[in-house]
Amino acid sequence: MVTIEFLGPIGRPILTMEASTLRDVAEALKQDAEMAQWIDSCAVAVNDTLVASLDTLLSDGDKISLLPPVCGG
Amino acid sequence: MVTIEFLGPIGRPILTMEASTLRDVAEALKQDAEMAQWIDSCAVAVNDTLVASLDTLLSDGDKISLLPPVCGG
Amino acid sequence: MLELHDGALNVPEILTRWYASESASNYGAYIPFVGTVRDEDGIEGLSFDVYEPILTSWFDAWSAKVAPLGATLKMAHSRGDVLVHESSYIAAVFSPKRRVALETIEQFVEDFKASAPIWKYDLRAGERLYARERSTAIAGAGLLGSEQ
Amino acid sequence: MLELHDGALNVPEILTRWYASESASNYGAYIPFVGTVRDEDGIEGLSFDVYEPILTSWFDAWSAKVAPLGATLKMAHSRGDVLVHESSYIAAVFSPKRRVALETIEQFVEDFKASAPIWKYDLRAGERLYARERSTAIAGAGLLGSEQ
Repeated sequence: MVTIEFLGPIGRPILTMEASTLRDVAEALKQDAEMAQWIDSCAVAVNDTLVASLDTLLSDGDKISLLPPVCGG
Repeated sequence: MVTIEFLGPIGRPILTMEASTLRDVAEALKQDAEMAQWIDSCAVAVNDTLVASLDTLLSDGDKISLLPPVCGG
Repeated sequence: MLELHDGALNVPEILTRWYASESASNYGAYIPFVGTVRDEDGIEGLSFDVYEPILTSWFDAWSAKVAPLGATLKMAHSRGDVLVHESSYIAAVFSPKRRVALETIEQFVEDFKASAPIWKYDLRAGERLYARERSTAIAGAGLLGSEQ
Repeated sequence: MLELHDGALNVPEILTRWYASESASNYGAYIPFVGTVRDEDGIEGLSFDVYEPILTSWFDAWSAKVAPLGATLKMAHSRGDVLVHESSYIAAVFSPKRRVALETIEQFVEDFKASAPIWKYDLRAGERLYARERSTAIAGAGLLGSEQ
């Protein structure tokens, strides 16, 4: 099981699912109508490190974070 | 009569002389051995405005200032 | 040093404390950038969410990047509500010479705007509204929607 | 606003006073640059001569130049002796947005270094020695020696 957290304005509770790569997470979230508006603008971190490949391997207990567009300052 | 003041490290007292243009001041200071080390590195102001021509006309009471290389901060 | 504060920043306290903390470090230049909430479009203020783990690693990476230049970075940011004319952000650089400090503060502030995991909301009539049109997608965003 | 102080600057007092003075002006960015005397080459400190009339007109010209950008400048500088680890110079810009502030502080500080009528001396063993090799001739220097 991995956990998926939705940061900032996405405002969804943490999700847990079975996934062996980030591609599995992508497939699941694409079926989620509520996520459609966010998916193309979010960066993704695994265990608090930003990642750049859908082939990123996931292990039991990993934390995936979705980071929508930012505006600090 | 105009007055000539030597700013910062030049460390000379104010000079007064007759001069109708800045060229007259230049001629006088070039004869002054003590000024030789400064003359090529000084900017010149007339009445506290920097000037760029030796043909600058001078009037009675004008103040000419010599500004050696600067280093504020 | 990275510090997060609930609500508006006490700018005099922070600028003074940072200055004092480096007073014996032989830095020749200290440049703080102070960001203050502007009164515009009728907002009452702004509100911020901060994701601290990634903000900390972003800040630590910047500190490591400027260390070979002899520079030190500090940053403070607000969490929660900050009203108009209050300050929510201070970034600062100390360095031996001015050129490094001037170049670093610009790059650090610009990358902060583009990358730091902080989300901004307008406060209007008691509501907290995500400032989406003023926000920037982080480099690499869209991975989950890509056909990669 | 341009202010000259005898001896070292009280940096916390100045940064705080300037911040407070513009707290209702709706500026989004405040960037002070603080210059501090470094302990190097065995100096005890630095000493400064300032020629105020031309410094004032230089500062006023800069203020007029940045006014159309909505920016405001402030500057403080020491006269006389400033010991190592004390500060002698603060330049600051306030502007509505960050880009103008970041670009202005850099250009203002660099032009200050090249043009402001201030002379620096090393303090060593009670002597005041003109720092000629670190000084810059003002643009247009050498007029009196030219064959123009």
